[in-house]
Amino acid sequence: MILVWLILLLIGCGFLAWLTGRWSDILPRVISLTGVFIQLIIIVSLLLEHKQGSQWIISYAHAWIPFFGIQIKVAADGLSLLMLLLTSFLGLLSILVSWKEINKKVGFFHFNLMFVLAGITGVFISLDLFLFYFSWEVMLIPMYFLISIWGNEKRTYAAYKFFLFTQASGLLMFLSILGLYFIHGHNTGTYTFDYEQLLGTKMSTQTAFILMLGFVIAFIVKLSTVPFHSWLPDAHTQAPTAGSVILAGLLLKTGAYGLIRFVLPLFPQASHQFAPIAMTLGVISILYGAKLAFAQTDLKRLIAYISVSHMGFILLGIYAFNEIAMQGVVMQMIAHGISTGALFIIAGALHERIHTRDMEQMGGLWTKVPKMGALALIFIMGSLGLPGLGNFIAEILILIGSFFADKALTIIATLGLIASTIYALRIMQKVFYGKEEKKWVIADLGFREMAIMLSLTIVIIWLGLFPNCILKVSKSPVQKIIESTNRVFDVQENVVSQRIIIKN
Amino acid sequence: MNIPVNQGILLAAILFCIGLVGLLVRRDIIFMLMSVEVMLNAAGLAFIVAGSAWGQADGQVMFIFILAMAAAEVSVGLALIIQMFMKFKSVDTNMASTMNEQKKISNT
Amino acid sequence: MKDLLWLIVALPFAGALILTIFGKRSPRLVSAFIGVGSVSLAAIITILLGIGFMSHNPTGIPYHQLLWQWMDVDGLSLNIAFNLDSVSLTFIFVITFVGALIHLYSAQFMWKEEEGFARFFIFMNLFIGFMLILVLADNMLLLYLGWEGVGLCSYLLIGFWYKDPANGYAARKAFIVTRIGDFTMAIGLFILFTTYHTLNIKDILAAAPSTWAVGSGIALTTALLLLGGAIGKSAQLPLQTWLPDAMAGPSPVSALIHSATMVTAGVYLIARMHVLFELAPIAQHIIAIIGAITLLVAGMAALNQYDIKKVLAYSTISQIGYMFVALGVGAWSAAIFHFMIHAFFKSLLFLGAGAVILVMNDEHNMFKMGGLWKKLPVTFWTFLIAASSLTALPLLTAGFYSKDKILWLAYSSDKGSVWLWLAGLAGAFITALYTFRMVFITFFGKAKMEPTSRPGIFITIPLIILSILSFAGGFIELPGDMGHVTLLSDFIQKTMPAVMVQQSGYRIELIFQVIAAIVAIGGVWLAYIFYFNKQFDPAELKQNGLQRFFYKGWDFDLLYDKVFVTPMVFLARINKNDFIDQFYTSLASFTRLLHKGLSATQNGKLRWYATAIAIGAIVILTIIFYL
Amino acid sequence: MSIQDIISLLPMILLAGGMLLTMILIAAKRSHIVAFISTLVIFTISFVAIFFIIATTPHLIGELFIIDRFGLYYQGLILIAAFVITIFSYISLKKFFPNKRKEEYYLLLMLATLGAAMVVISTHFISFFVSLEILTVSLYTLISYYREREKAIEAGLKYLVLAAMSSSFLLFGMALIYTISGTMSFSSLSILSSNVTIDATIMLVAGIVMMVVGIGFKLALVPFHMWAPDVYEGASSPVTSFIATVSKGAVVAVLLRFFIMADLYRYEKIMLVFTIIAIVTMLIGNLLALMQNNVKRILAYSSIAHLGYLLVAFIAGKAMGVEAATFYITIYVVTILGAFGIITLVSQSDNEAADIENYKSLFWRKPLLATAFTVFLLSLAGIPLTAGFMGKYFLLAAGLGKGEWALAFTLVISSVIGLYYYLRVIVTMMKQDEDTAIVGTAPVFSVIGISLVTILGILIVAIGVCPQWLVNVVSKL
Repeated sequence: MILVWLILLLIGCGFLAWLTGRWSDILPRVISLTGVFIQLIIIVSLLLEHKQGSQWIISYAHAWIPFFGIQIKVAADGLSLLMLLLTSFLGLLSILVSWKEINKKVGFFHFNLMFVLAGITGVFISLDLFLFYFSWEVMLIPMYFLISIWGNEKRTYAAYKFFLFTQASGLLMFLSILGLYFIHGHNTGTYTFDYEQLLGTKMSTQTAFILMLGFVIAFIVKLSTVPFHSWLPDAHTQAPTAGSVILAGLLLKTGAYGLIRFVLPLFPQASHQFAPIAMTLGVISILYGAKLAFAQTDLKRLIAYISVSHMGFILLGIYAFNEIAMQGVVMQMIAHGISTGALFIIAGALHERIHTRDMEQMGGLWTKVPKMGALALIFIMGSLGLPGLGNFIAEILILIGSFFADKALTIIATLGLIASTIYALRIMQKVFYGKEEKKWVIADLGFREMAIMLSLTIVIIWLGLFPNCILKVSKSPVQKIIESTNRVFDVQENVVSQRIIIKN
Repeated sequence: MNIPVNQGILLAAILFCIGLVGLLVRRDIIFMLMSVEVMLNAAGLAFIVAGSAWGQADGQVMFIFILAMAAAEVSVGLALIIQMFMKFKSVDTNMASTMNEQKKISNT
Repeated sequence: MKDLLWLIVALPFAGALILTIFGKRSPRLVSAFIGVGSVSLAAIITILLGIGFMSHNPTGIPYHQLLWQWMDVDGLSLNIAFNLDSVSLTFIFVITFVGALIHLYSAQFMWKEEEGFARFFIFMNLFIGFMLILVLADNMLLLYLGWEGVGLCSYLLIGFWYKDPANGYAARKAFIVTRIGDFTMAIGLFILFTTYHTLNIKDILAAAPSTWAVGSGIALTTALLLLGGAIGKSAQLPLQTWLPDAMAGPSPVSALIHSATMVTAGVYLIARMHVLFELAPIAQHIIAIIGAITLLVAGMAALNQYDIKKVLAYSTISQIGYMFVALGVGAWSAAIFHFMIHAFFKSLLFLGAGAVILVMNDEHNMFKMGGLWKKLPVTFWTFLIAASSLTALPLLTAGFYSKDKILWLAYSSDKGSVWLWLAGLAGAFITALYTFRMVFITFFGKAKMEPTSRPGIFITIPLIILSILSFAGGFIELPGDMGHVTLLSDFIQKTMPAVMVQQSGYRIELIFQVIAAIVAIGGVWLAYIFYFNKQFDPAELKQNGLQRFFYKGWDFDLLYDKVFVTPMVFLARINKNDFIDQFYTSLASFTRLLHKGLSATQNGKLRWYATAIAIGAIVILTIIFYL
Repeated sequence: MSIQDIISLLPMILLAGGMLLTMILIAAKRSHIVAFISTLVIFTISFVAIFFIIATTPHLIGELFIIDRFGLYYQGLILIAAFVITIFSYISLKKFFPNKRKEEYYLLLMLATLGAAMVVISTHFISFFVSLEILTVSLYTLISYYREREKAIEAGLKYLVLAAMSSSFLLFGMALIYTISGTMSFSSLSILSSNVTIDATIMLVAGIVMMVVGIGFKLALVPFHMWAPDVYEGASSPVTSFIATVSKGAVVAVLLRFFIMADLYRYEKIMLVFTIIAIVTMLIGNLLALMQNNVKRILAYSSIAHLGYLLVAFIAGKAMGVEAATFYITIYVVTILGAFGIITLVSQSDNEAADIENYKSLFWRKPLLATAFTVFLLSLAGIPLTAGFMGKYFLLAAGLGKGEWALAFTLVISSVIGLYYYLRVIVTMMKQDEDTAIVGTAPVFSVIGISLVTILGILIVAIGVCPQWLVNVVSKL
């Protein structure tokens, strides 16, 4: 029940913010800030009392549309709790970030923000596929508004692109969900969207593969895997800072989460068939994203392509089907959320000050804004996978894990380390090093921004030095998913199962 | 004397087609209305034939209703034609085509 | 005492942290005090620790200290833990001690940096910390952490004067080129883990001989992959191009990072994983060959430089080449010995050069200096000592003993060969030549410009200390025929196997030493003929094509630029807004086209509408009848 | 004709009687408000009457009519729609219509409603035809009621000629069927076909197809859709919404009844025809609307597309199709009523706020209206939290339950295309510039209208969040 309250809390705060927005600009901010903060506290407390190994910590089910066997079934395990933690943390930051940036229609802005967060929370906890799809779609509209109202110059176009891409792919997934629903219904006679009942539905290989494709497309579009990535640069570039943070930090992760939580357990065999393609796509995204990132001159666009590259790692890791890689994926989801979020915040701060994202016009800013420079440096190093920061743990785990699965692809993927160095250092060079192109007169980070950035810094370093805190939590869910994916498979083909068993 | 059903239906069909063609070829609204009347009556004829073939009254009943409906339609139609003539100063239907997609296509 | 090991690593980081927080506000004096103090404290602890280590366990059992568990995922369980044995002890001694001296030096050298002063010490401290982690790490991943960390610091310090884009470029180049090496090294780690299911160095080394046959392909592959990393860091062929550019950084940085410590990390890595390399003899030969070629190539390049620091940079490359030769022939202790001595005299050379450059207000070109020997006596004499040590002038200098050991073993060890020895010998000759070319041009001849000031006390003290070391440092290890002192090699051999000497015998060894000595002195003499008190007008120094080729470091940059950089930039440019996006845009415009086409049917004509209905009806009827 | 028959026809009788009463009232004294009130009252009464006769369902009246829950549900829907439309008509008339001759409008409205209400319970060609014509003929006049506007006249003429044409198709089809079967009641059609010859079957099918042409015209299915945009644009918003909701709803109902009672699902060819029509309709409807700038035309095209969606459920047939179609048409009616209501409210000149520009920055001028409109548009686009999503889900479920993957797929693709133009309207409302003049409507009606629209919006969201109750109602028909 507590989980349902989380969502209701956010929605409630959203409406409240909208209403109060009519009278004051401060009230909505305060309200939504408190709302998310409460959520954060609840989640942290849940994390603390959550014992390892226990599967579903809190599970709540209630009939919604019995006629179709649709129910409101929510539950959380370590994985979802971590995701929720990330959600509330980034949510908090995004509210703080937009404290000064958003001045018009503040109420409505926070209404949308809250709704996005609510939708994401729903995605992370729903165990009923209908409910899952419902929340999956619910995030889109408010996100669309965030981009198209408070975005930058080309916001309308970007918003369309974002919406059409995600909606089209989402509907395909919906078809797959319905297909699964009916197949299960025909087999067993009970028509239900319940995740746990749909697990292990018997169906022919072809059908399984096609249905899985429906899911996978929706998820890898969200994950912005090449060749479905082209919505992302526009959306990220045009969105307001808070929007970019949430897009990069959370929305992309819903795709990864969907793959882990739904695709692998629901279609183990099909996933194994799909693995080579998926891993190849992942590798392509890593390198292609890096290459495009290198080519950009628009700072936010560059960061966006960095996300494409990093999401490639996630895809690679998920389809390696072993615990190391999967743990790496979990780390990557969190670390990327933090580091890219931070980069976007910095880009936003710069944009606020000098009103351009064009890196050609920046340069030599270190003298002007040393604090910003130093913090930027940390997160740039994070995104090029410097050891000691969270991203390194993630990437190394993913690479080691996938090395068991596919040596050649992993080696190519490792080239990403070099590529990332090239584009990441380019930011440093263009923005903070070199001669000053223009004589900007700008202030360094203020107290609020420093607070945000420092919290992020601490988190990313903490992730780098004490990753075990995270890994411990996500251990049991990951193990469960992995072995449920591989168990089914071992009986079918031994050859491939050899490939995925690590210790022999 | 009785007419084989098929021929009666055939006749009705021919009438129907004549009406249809008339409707399609004429631009004059009045003639168009007349052609529609022809089509309606073709249907009516078909009903009559079928009714007599089955030896039921339903055919004729239907025909009467058709007549009534046609009458109503014509009355409204003529009223409209008058209005049209006042507005467009013509009974040519092509004159009355102010609403169309030309020039409405946005370039966004 | 041992339990303070973590403190050695923690101190520099602590200093860096404090400086990060308070550095901006606090005056330079405080920053300097924190920076120098933290590192010196670390150095003192190291020395105490070292004494303890040597006295209390004669067998040299490595000391292991576990701080906390880093990660533990399905067999991949790693700790943040340090491992102290004789090798790492030698290294951390050099790192902290030389590091402390250089910090002291920098305190005065960087004084004129208003805003960057604190920043400089932050980076330097970070560097020391990471370097210590690298050396002390007990597992490969932690080593990798330090490895990357020092790379970062080198990047930051090369680009310390970030306002000049050229420096930024040099910094990027250094980072990226070394990163290429790290890439192969990472793959090496993957293979190691997939084979041994651990990354703990000790376990790997223990398990390796039983798992892999000598000369087996997988062993060779792994060894070569690790070697790639070493090459990148130690600026050996073909990845040496970054080091000369790295001279863009301040001189203390060049002294600490690009001569004494970081660039020798590759040497450390190979020495550390020696078991793997012994399993792959081919790899070892390759190391030796790479070293030999590198030392020649770099020597020739050094011979044609104007920039005093560039000369030193190339000389560093070639000296590390010597170390690689030593590693290649399995003379581990010799390599480490040379590393240590080299650390002393090369950092001294850099510091001296730095002092000269400082007082000649940032003039790098030797040919614009001259006649400085009586103007800057201290600098001159210390520089001279270092130079002669680099030249390996016989009997007195430390360089002689370390280099001679390598030369001798290059020939005499079981993996050695006469060719390696010849290469080394030629290298020694070139070394002597370019070293004294530098000395003569810089300090003798007619003075072309006046030093603006005298180097201060904090600059001279480190110079003197280092000169003593690079003079006397050699006596801890004397060849068999003269005294046969083997303090260091005994100490090292507590952790590492001794070198297999194939043909020994003092007579042969003596002959070799004499030859080496003659060569060195010959080099100096030649330099004397060519460069002593000659008039050089920096304006019209013309070089023939070959010299130009050497001057440009054998045009490696050009090659790489043509082969790698240009194509990549081109690719990036042509596909800036990527073609995949075009596909979706065309899809959209196609739909628009459909819309336009369909809209044409809505022409408002009643007749057309009626026709449409009729046609529709007819079509449907045909479907019914003929389908 | 038994007393029971009378009782079960009560709603219709009330409507007819009430209409006469109103006529007399008007004859006695021309007063807009009075006519308006009486209309409302009559609709309310006959709506209430429905609940009295639910108990006695199903009740057959000869072969002509059947009063069953299904029919009554649709009658209720129609009456509610008519009720709402009446209110909006009042506002619109008040705003734009010259002071004379407002009252007859309500008579025509009631007549059309009566026709629609009869259509949904008719089970015989004759009753079907007659009631349909009652509906249609009164629609001609309603469309061109604002006769000062030449667009209205043009629309009226177009609708008249084409409707007449289509009804002649309908009739001829009926005639053919009658010729073969010798019966005109739906139910008895289901019995034959075993004993008829092949070419007779062909003729029968041809007849059915010609009827489909007539019905397809009323539902504006491609290729019989072309009248829709012009008529929607020409007629005043309330009338347009009447066409879009009441007449279409009624025809959908009778279509379902006809195909199920006469069990025409057994003719694969006809189902094939419907499949093709459905696919084409979904795609073309949405494509036509893609870059349209006239909101009323957008809604016209979108209604074309939506009827296409609805066909998916219709084709699915007995299984879940009827429920799905009913559920969907209900939601569609509510949404369209709201949308046109808003157009009425926003309009300020007598050629209505059709151009998309009139909605620029509406969101900052009239947040409530704009929000409601956004809700309706999103519901049309089928986005979660709105009823439209549940409706679309129901359709897909029905279609896939029958294994109609092609249709489902087309539905998905076309609704993605459709998304674009709904979003365009929304974006226009979100535009920032405040320069557009503030819209002012007469306070009282605007209050009524706005509250009405708000209620509809809330209803949409309510169904979108917890549709169970509606599902229950529909599934018990």
